[in-house]
Amino acid sequence: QGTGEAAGAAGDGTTKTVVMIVKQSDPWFDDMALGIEQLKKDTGMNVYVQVPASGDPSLQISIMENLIAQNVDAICIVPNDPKSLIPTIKKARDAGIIVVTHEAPDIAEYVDLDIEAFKGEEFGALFGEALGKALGGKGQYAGFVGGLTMTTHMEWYAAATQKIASDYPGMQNISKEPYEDSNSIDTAYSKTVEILKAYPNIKGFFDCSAHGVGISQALKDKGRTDLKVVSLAVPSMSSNYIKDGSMSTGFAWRPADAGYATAAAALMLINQETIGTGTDLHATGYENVTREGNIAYGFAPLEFTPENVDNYNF
Amino acid sequence: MLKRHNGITNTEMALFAIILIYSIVVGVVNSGFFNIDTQFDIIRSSSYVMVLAMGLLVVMLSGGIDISFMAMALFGSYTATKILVSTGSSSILLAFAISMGVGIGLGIINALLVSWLRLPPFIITLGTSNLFHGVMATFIGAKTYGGGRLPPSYSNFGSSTLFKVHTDIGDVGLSTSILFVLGAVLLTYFLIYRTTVGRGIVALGNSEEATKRIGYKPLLLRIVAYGYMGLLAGCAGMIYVCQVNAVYPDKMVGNELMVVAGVIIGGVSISGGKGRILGALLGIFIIYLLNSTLIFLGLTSSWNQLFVGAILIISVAVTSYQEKKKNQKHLIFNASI
Amino acid sequence: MNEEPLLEFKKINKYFTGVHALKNIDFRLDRGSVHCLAGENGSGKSTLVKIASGVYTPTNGTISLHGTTYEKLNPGIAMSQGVHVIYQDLSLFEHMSLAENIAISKIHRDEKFVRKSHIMAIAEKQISKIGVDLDLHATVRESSMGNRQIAAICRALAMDAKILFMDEPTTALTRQEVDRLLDIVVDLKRSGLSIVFISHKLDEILQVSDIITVFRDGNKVGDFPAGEMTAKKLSFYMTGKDVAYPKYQNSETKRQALLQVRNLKANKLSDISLDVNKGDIVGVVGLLGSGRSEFALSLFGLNPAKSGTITLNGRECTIANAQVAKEYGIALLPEDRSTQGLFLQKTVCENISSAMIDTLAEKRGFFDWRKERKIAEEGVKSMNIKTPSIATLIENLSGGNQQKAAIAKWIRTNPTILIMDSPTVGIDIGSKAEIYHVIQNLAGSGIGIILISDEVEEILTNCNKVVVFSNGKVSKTLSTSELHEAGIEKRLQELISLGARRKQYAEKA
Amino acid sequence: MRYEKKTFEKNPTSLSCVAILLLVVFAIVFGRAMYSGRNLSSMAFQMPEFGFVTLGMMLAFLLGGIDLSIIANANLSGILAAHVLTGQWLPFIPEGMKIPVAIIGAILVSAALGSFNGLLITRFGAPSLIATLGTMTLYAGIGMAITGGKSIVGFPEAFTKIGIASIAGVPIIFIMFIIVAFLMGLFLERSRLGRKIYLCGESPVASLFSGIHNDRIIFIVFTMIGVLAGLSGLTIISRVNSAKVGYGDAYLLQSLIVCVIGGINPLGGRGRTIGIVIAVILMQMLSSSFTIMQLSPYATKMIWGLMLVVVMGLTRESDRIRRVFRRISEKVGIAKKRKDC
Ligand SMILES: Nc1ncnc2c1ncn2[C@@H]1O[C@H](COP(=O)(O)OP(=O)(O)OP(=O)(O)O)[C@@H](O)[C@H]1O
Ligand SMILES: Nc1ncnc2c1ncn2[C@@H]1O[C@H](COP(=O)(O)OP(=O)(O)OP(=O)(O)O)[C@@H](O)[C@H]1O
Ligand SMILES: [Mg+2]
Ligand SMILES: [Mg+2]
Repeated sequence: QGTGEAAGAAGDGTTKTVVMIVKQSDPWFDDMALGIEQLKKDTGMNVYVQVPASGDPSLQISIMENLIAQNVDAICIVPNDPKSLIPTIKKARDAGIIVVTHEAPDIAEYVDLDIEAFKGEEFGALFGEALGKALGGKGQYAGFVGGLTMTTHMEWYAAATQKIASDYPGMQNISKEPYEDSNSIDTAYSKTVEILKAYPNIKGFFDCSAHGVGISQALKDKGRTDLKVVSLAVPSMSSNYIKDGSMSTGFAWRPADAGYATAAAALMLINQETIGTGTDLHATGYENVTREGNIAYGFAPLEFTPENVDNYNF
Repeated sequence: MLKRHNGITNTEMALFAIILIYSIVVGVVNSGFFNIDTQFDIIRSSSYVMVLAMGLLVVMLSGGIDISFMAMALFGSYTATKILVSTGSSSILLAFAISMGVGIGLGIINALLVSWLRLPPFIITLGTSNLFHGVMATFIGAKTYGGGRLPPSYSNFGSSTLFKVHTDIGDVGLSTSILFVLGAVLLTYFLIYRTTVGRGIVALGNSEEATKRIGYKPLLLRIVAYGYMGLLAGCAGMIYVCQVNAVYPDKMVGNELMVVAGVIIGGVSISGGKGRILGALLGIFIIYLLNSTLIFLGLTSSWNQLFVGAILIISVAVTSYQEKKKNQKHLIFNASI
Repeated sequence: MNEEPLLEFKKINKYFTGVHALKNIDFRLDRGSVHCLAGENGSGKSTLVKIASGVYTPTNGTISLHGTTYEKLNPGIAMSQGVHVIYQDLSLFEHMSLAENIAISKIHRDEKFVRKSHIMAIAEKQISKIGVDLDLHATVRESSMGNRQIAAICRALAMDAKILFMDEPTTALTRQEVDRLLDIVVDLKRSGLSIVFISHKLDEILQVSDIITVFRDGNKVGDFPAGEMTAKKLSFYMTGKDVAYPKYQNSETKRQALLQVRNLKANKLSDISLDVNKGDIVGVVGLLGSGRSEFALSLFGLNPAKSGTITLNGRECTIANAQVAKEYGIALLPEDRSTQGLFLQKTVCENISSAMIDTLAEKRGFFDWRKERKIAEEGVKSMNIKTPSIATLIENLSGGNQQKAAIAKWIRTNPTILIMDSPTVGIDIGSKAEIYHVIQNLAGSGIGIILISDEVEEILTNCNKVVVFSNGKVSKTLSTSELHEAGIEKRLQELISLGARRKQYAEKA
Repeated sequence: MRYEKKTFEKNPTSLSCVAILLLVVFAIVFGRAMYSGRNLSSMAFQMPEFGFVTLGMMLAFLLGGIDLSIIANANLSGILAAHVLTGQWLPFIPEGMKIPVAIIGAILVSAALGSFNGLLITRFGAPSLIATLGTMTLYAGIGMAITGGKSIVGFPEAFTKIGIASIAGVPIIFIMFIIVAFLMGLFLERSRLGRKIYLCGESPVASLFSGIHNDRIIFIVFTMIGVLAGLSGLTIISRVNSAKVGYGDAYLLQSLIVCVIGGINPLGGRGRTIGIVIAVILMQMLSSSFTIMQLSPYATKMIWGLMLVVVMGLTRESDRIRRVFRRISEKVGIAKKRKDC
């Protein structure tokens, strides 16, 4: 759970409303909602989550428009398509609403603050490093993202392939573009099966979406557990695969902490506290953030191992 | 001079031709396509949709349509999983039974609404699809069950095979799910060709008034047809869940129209009373074939949809044009747009 | 006659919202007889059938069947008591084979499971019983109207029918097929069945029935033994007045050609040539499937010609679609009134204006409501359409009035050529007379008319020229003088059935 | 199966009754939260992009067809316009001309995409349901191939202004929507082509036999749907300042629901534009109220489904309900009279 004690107690004593808009309903954002609830308990402020029905960016915009009309104090958002939100964010800020984003570094200049669990390229490089190590620096590999439209995934993908290209020159990416798993396990599964056929010499995969378990499952079914998989991972879905080794490494950051930190930052901004390098957002990994421009980076990557994966509950 | 029923229809011939030509093209580009495991993999990934297609075929023969099957499949498999997880049971049979039972119940709701409202079932089941999904997530649960929380029998079943062959690219196995497809095909064949009720369903799709006049009860026939759809949806939902080894509260729904497209491409009439099992299977097969051969053709993800859309339009155009020419020859004028 | 009747109605009344469809009807049906019901459109014949088959429940009165008295029946009881109905629309299943159409009721009643061999056995037994030859594998869609009719009869026989109601079974048949059907009816009667036969064609009624019950406006006029009845008397009982069909003569002295068709070839047609002069009513006869409707559709642009020429008012023209046809002044009153001719769920007004929307514009280009209403009102008046108002939905009108509205729709466009495909099918003799009157007046005013009909009498009454079709070709053209010869009726029948024989040869070969 | 078309006849009036009732309920339950100037204007900003789509769907419904490709069309033409606006395509166009070229280009492209649907339906005889299902995939696929799925950003300032500007507090795009809806209503009910659309939708066969050029009408209507999709696409990209595949996918099913609620008969030939305008407004108010109530997305989905079923049920039973009401009011009337005596 969120670790901090009361973050940013209300300056003037009135109850502030902070709304977190997540991308969609799934275990990841369910966990994030836990963080938000924790913050609500810790501060007594009106902090709650709004969940769009699907990943369609228009739904986030429409929720945001409605919230602007309701005159809330701050909106936190994990954008599906950051750029499409820019005009609405402008509108919100013109109306005096604080806007804090998470996972949207590329539109940081338009918001009050963007909170990142880490620098994208650093996180992406972890994938590359892990896969490189697992393969011993040799062989063909393929990379997946959830969707080509997902900026963060694309950033990690780029960083990972770059890392491999520079540190493990013996490895070849089989495709110029990442494969899409459409954020679904069965797509990851069937794409993997096809790749196995089209590129029989492939040695490893990495997936920037949490659906890499589909790859592991496919390899298990094909009896190809000699291949390596590195993926973003959610313990509730991936623990089995991490424990039996069909997924070599799982990476993540804790959504509850990220949600807590993002909303806590929004509360601090409402109270006109400044957030700079060294500020404590009262969540694990965000005790000592680094501020660069409008982005506050924590350092909160998680690496799951067969030993530690059961300690997490999201 | 007259076509007999057990022959093969023009539409099916056209589909075979498309599949053949396409397969040759893919095979020339990448000979890996002709490996037996490619077929096995298409069978595995399409099997739950094939099962759904059989249910949809029966509903469409009755002169209706049902686009709530994904919601029913989700509702059934989610409920079953939730019950299994909370009781600690790991019986896959129980899960199937619950899922199919729920499916039948929801299917009957569809049947009652369609009979009562007398509006196009497309719109009605669009409503119930939203309704079912909403009710499930609001009242039953909206949490995801990942592989770590599911009974191991799920993944054991999902990755079980009838037999395995070891090849240089790995083990190749024919998924057990093919038994379900075969079962659904046989059951559907039996239902629509060998039972009086089934003939009544086909008759209903031809003419409701005439069916009433020879003593059938349309409501009953609809309950059988939509209930059967629900039953197969429940079954398909479990197949999917086991193969994926995870239960999400929001997967499956949203893919309905592709299945409908497949069945219609297979020559099943949207106005009812006409359609064959083989056609429906071929239609679905084409869509899966397209979706799962892109990598063979070396296409990257961003070309995926463009490609599938283009082929889809070609097959729609070819099959519709055949029908149109036939109608023109017999001077039958199209009564729907 | 003191034998107990099979079916007896006592003091039956039936009200629909606002309509008193049957008024105190007594009716009895004896074993082994053919009982005809006659009466104008809407006089309550079909309602009586539906009460006997349990589809409608009478408002009051009793029904006895085989000696048991019922307040009301339901289709289940009626069927189990051997009451079967062949409805006007036949109630067949389009995409199913004839065999299955025949067997389905019996199988539904007796079995849970279906075997193809069983279906064939049932169907074969029935067709051999009535001694006809059918392609049992053909779907209904692929079968001719006559064969469909026979399949419907076989279906009822397969159910061990004791009482068979046939609601206008002959409307879509030509003379040959009608004769075949009437023969079957007589055979069935001999084998002990009782048959209730409804038709608007008096000659058929007189030919086949033992007893005739006449209805007028929901009242029973009386039961009459067929032997004592003549066509003239019957039509008087039905309408309350003497109905006489005026015989048409072309009074145009100059022969001004309106339409010349030469060597027309199209889908199902070949080598058609035909002339329509000013004031002509050209009759087109032939068997079902002889291509008459296809020819009509060709002229109207819905079955475009592949070769040959069509000359209208001296100008050669290509008719590629219905809109062009309309512009050239060709109008078609289609065969199927309810789906092709009318928008059943639109108002009388919208229906009448539907063929001339393009001309209904006011100065600013908007649709002209006032003009539309005026046209519709004129149409209703000139055609004598009985309707509460022009805002009534057309499906609420009687068949005859619907047909008059369909004619009004085309007359308002001032056509040069009006093609009428079976304009009096299912229409009572009163309305028929009115429609004949209209047809002849139109011809008199200079419109060329092509009249497609299965009734020789209708053709002889209205036409001054006749073309006989067979197998998609013109097999014979009869001039005005030939039509005045004695014995022409018989000769025309023969000409038509010649086609039948030729067709049989062609099919055998 | 024979569907009942007649039941839809009186829908606009009963719909307006429901609408007024809901307005009152909203006023009581949410009070200022719903009727604050801010909320009203926020709703007015959100409505047009969805409204255009729904007007398009209405046209398809009037013909007894359906168009599933509207959203994909809107996004594709938006993407093309975006390429022009950002100067990625046709860079030689002078700065001042970019906006008009983009707008006209987008409308032309969307019309072409719409008419391609028309072509499939008329030339190849494909049922609109599957023809547009195919083009939906194709158009989204073209958009995907062009953009690789990324958003296109960086439009000229003046263009984004269109999406956020208002006159006297009323958003320009909302005014545009009302104008388009008004013209559409006028077109459908007062023009000759409009009348033909109703007839063709009622019964394509009878309309063919009335010498109405069905194919031409279907083609024109689907082209018009395309234009409306284009308008929607332009509204979207100007409002969100970016263009992307998949934006507004959720509108597709919603527009079907709104058409039914707005009294457009899916079997063709029935329904009025005013019904759609009322239904679009209702839909927007409902979705605002869902946000105010913090409903989960699934609850929202459930309510939409329930509403669709209930509206269809009410329409189906409208005659019976009316009769019950009459009986009740008669009884009340009699009771009153007795009291008077
Ligand atoms: N279901 C119904 N609802 C309301 N009125 C009806 C219904 N069925 C028939 N009627 C009315 O009852 C009357 C008798 O109709 P019926 O169909 O029995 O006439 P008919 O003698 O069979 O005429 P036709 O020769 O045209 O077949 C008509 O006025 C008709 O409009
Ligand atoms: N083999 C067939 N397949 C499909 N429809 C058919 C077939 N034969 C006939 N029909 C249709 O059935 C209807 C009745 O056809 P039929 O051939 O008996 O008469 P027709 O074509 O109208 O000719 P005519 O007017 O000369 O009697 C027509 O609409 C025709 O198009
Ligand atoms: Mg009748
Ligand atoms: Mg004919």
